[in-house]
Amino acid sequence: APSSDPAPPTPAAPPASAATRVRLALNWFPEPEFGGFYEGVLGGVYEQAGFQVEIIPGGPGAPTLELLEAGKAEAAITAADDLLVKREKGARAVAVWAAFQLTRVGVLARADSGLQRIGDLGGRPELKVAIEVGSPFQRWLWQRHGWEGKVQAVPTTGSVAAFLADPSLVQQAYVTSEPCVARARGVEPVFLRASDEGWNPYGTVLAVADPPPAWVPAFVQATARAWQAYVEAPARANAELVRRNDQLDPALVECITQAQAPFLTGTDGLGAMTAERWQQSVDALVTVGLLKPDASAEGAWIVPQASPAAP
Amino acid sequence: MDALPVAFEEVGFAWPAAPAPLLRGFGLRCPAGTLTALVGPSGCGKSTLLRLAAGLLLPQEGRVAPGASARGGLAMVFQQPNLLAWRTVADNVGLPLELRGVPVAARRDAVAEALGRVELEDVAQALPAALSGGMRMRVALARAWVQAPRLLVMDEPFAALDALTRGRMYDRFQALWEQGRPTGLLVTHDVDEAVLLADRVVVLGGRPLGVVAEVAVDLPRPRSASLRHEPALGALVRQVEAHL
Amino acid sequence: MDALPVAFEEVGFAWPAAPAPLLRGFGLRCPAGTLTALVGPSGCGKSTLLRLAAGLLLPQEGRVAPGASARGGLAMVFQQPNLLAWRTVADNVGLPLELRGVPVAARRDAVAEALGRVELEDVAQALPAALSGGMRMRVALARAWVQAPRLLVMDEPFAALDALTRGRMYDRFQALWEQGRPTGLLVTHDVDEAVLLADRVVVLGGRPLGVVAEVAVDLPRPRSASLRHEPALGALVRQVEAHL
Amino acid sequence: MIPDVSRHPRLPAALTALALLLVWALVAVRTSPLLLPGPLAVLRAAWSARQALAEATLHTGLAAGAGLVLATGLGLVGAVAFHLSRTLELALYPYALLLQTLPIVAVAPLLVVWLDYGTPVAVASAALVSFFPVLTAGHLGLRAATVEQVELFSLYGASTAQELLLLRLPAGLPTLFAGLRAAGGLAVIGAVVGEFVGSNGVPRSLGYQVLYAARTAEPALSFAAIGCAAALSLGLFVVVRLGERRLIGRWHAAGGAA
Amino acid sequence: MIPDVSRHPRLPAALTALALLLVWALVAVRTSPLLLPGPLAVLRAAWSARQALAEATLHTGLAAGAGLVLATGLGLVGAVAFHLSRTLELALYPYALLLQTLPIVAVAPLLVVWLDYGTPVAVASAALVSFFPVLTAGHLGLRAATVEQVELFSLYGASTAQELLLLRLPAGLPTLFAGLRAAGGLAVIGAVVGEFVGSNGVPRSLGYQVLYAARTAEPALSFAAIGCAAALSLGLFVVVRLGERRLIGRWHAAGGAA
Ligand SMILES: Nc1ncnc2c1ncn2[C@@H]1O[C@H](COP(=O)(O)OP(=O)(O)OP(=O)(O)O)[C@@H](O)[C@H]1O
Ligand SMILES: Nc1ncnc2c1ncn2[C@@H]1O[C@H](COP(=O)(O)OP(=O)(O)OP(=O)(O)O)[C@@H](O)[C@H]1O
Ligand SMILES: [Mg+2]
Ligand SMILES: [Mg+2]
Repeated sequence: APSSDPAPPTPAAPPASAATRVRLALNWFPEPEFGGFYEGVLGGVYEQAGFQVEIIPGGPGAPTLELLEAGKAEAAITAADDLLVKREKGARAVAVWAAFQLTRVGVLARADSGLQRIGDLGGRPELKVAIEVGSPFQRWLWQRHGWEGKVQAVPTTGSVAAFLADPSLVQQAYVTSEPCVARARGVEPVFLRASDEGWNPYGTVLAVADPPPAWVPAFVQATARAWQAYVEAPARANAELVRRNDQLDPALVECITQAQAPFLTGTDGLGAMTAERWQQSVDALVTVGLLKPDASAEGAWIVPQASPAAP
Repeated sequence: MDALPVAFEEVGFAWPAAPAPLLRGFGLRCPAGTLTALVGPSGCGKSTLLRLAAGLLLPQEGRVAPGASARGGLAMVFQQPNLLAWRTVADNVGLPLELRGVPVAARRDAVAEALGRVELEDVAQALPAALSGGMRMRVALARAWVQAPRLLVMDEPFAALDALTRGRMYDRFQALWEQGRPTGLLVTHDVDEAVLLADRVVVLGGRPLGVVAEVAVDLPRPRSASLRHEPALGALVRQVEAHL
Repeated sequence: MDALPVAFEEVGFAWPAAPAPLLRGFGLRCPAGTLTALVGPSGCGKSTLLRLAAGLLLPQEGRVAPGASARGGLAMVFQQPNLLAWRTVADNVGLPLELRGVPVAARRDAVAEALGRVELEDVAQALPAALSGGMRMRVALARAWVQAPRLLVMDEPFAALDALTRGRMYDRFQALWEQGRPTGLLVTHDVDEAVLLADRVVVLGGRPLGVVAEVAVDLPRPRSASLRHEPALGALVRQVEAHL
Repeated sequence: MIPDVSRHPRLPAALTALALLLVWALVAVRTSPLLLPGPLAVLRAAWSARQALAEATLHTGLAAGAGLVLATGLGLVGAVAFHLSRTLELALYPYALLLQTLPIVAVAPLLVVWLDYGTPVAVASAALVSFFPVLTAGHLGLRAATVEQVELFSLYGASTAQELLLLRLPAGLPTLFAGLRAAGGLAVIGAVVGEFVGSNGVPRSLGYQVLYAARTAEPALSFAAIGCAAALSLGLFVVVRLGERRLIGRWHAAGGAA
Repeated sequence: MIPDVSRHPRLPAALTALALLLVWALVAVRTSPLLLPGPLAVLRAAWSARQALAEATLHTGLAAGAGLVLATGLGLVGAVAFHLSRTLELALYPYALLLQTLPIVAVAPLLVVWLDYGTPVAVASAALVSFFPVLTAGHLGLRAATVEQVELFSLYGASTAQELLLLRLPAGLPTLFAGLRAAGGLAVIGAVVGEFVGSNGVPRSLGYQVLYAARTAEPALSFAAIGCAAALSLGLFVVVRLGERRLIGRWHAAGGAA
């Protein structure tokens, strides 16, 4: 299986004669977790690489792979587990790059709760866990820890409000979201990483049609450069995000940017995808019964090669 | 129960948005237990007078007796049959009794008797939609006659009936009338009918409405429909018609 | 346009859920341009006959002319005024013309004339709810008279009117009648009225319904309302009443 | 050889169902199965999850039915109250409208806190959504009696209760039932959306099934669950129609009589 | 000194508003401000986001209005079609009901893919939700004319179009407007829920505002946005009432005449 080091910041490829139009469908609101893509547009990285990129912001339930499928987008952001499950259902999409090395998913608890990791919840029957009941993550946790009937799951409401109001609640969360909101609202949280429990599918995967069009390698390279630039200097993209949404105040953006930094690079470095990680995700999904036992990660992801000459 | 006298005193009334008031300083008295027939041109205000007497409209000036105080002791035949479409004929007739809380069994007997009077026993279980115009009007008659009212107000009750049926209804009505002797107000366009049934015929006309003439009818009761061809009655009819 | 003859041939008709058929082998002919008055007891089936003649009901057996083929050349006065509550009096009267696509200006003139005939010019812009019962019926008359029909069907059109207004309506109706000479069917409970207006009085009765008697009226036209007291008319009236 | 519609009143609906299935299958073939699974896939999914779906349908149906009953009761009480007091009507009618405007999705978290997870939220949200159509229809229906009919009742000294029960209510039934027809479907969707938020993780509700299927990228199952919800609406609709036919069929079809 | 209601018809509603605010404030004091912010907090949030809210309200209002207009048009066309063809009615009416049953939240992704993000999804979902009440009310309204009125028209050789336009439609307006009253509020909620999914991350819609306020745990702003949605419903309701008064006020209040 191919494996790759983080894409090196190689010099820009010669710009294509006519700009290639790429509509990039995001699976959430425009927030720092997509900072690199905005930086790519604002900083001209995509333009230099010959791409005219149009970012389609999303929200809850944004059907990004479906937009890809319907030809309404050329590139889509999705999660690795989502991609794997949908590929088995016939989706013709393939992952070509991963922004976050550690999944942003985890559990939000109060700093004074004494919880160190998600597994500690097993001994705390007084706590309720607000979580997307039935989601792969929830099933994985309950199955792995044998929590069925022991730990009480309640539905999430998509807001951290209940968590703030109810000390007996811990909540499924994204590191790029709830912890910062909770802190801003005056509750000091602790974020317990899902990756520590063996649940670690790539969370923000760039997917394109399968088989990938010829422009993909150049696009991936440009993306990698854009993200590198963002990690080094997030100010410009962040300012744009704040400009676009006046509910997103600069302090919150700043907090999210800091919180997400370690998750972006992880141990493998920005943008990397490894066979071990993909296989681990497949195994987890097989364990919770979302993939057939004989499923494999083969073909779900590639490291695009521009030409035999490319690194 | 005693009959209720009817009295209009200096009554003023105007319909909303009407150019001129219909009544101004209108006066009329009907002693308890007498039957007064009201005749007058179409649209002069007869139905409005009946509504005032029954308390369904309030005068803007003056006093009307009994008005709303007669509730429960009043029966009225409207100019249209005014039946409830979702009730059978029998249930329509029984309505006034039902509203007074008369028990079912007593009601059933009274309804059967009233329907017999208007010759509609056969259609007791039919809905109003399945009746002819005259049949509907007879249901309305039965509904007004099913109880013994202290004041009986009827707005052209026999107009939709053929001469023979009408004649039989006259007889039934008079029998009923003699039993309870309520006060009666009868609007009719048929002067023969007015003279045959009433103690007094009041000719109405003009705007504002006024009493043009009053003709007392002193024929002996009971008066059969065949009396219609008697000269005494004919003379009274011509007397009334002279004022129309 | 020519008047349409009316013919019932061996007609059978029963209302749904009725215990017995209303008509069985019923026959009646009314030559074009004649006016036939139909009299008979309440509920015997007169309105049903009119509906059949106008094609609003279809016979279950036999043939009825003109039936539905008369559409557009037909005018009818229903037993109830049957006005459209959301239209002014003038717009109610103008409806038949509007449906035929008569231009607004011509319509306005015709409506004004028709309203004049029934003495309701003053309330042209009122809604039906603000009219008295007799006024509503006159609106219905004006609506039927506003056009020159080939067949004119009227179900107790004058029953809600006082004697004087009725007399004037008789005159207006006869003038109109002489102008166009349509075929006419007139249901009435007033035998005087039947004899005064019609060329022939048909007495109906029985179940199934049958023609009890026919009385030809050969009085000269035009016949004024005062003719009512003439002996010739009185004799005919008694002749009809003998069959009722 | 066109069959007579009046003899086979169910035929057109059945034919349409067939036609819709065909169109669906055709569109589905040209669309990604992720977006629009074909009828066969949905049937297969429904069959393999039949027990869960049946249970969920029952569960959601009860919630929707309870919500509808609640909404009908409250709507009628409201309509009667507004009828009896113009002041009350002026004071509250505008706010009744607001109840319907609250996006359940946004309010459900509050309901969860006040009512606890699970069925109560579903019932409340079903009732919330279907309340206003019943209120409006009831309100209008109570004014359906003619002026003369009202006069008749006041003439005979009818009490307010008698006027309501014997005149206004029966005269208003046709209008009321029009409101109930719309309210039935709304109650189902209200219950389902309430269950989105308040399902408490117990897979015994259609809301959960729809959501769960979406989470695990099982559009076929999602459609199957939606199909069950649709069947529920149809069921409520049929119940309303039966009630309608029983209560007013005889006289309302007859066109009334003055 | 009770003021006369008939002279001050707006007074009761204003007093109720005050009372509701008071109750709200009292309940809010006893609840966490995160779950139920007090009226003042909501007002403050609304004021500080006034520009975004105003823009969003306009945006959502247009979507809801467009959806309602679409639903009214289609609903009327459907009602007329069903009226003209019993076969069509039997074939399609049950399925019209299904349109209303689809949980918008579950269908919105499909709409997004078919119609593109943003306003089209909001309009479609508003129309989808408000279609059935209009259809049902129209369907019933078209049968409101009396048998004798229909006879009158057929007698005078009225064409089908004339019968519809001059008789059935005016006679059915009171019923139709009852449906429209309910449909107005539904259209707003339909638009808001459509915007939840289809907002395209552009903060110019109430759906986005409600959702994003939840996301950033700003319940006061969420309530402010819901308040704007409520105001929109009220606005649509008032528009419908004005239309009603204009079109049928004069004769319908009069109680009709045979
Ligand atoms: N829509 C209907 N459904 C069922 N039966 C009806 C219907 N209309 C009339 N009938 C019945 O048909 C018979 C004749 O009715 P029709 O209206 O023709 O009488 P009519 O001679 O006009 O009486 P009237 O002088 O009282 O108006 C009556 O017995 C009546 O009960
Ligand atoms: N609801 C109403 N609103 C406004 N005006 C009305 C109303 N009812 C009746 N009128 C008017 O009041 C006048 C009298 O009407 P009323 O019904 O009392 O006459 P009437 O004497 O009974 O006539 P008819 O013999 O034709 O029944 C008429 O000019 C009529 O236009
Ligand atoms: Mg009158
Ligand atoms: Mg008749």
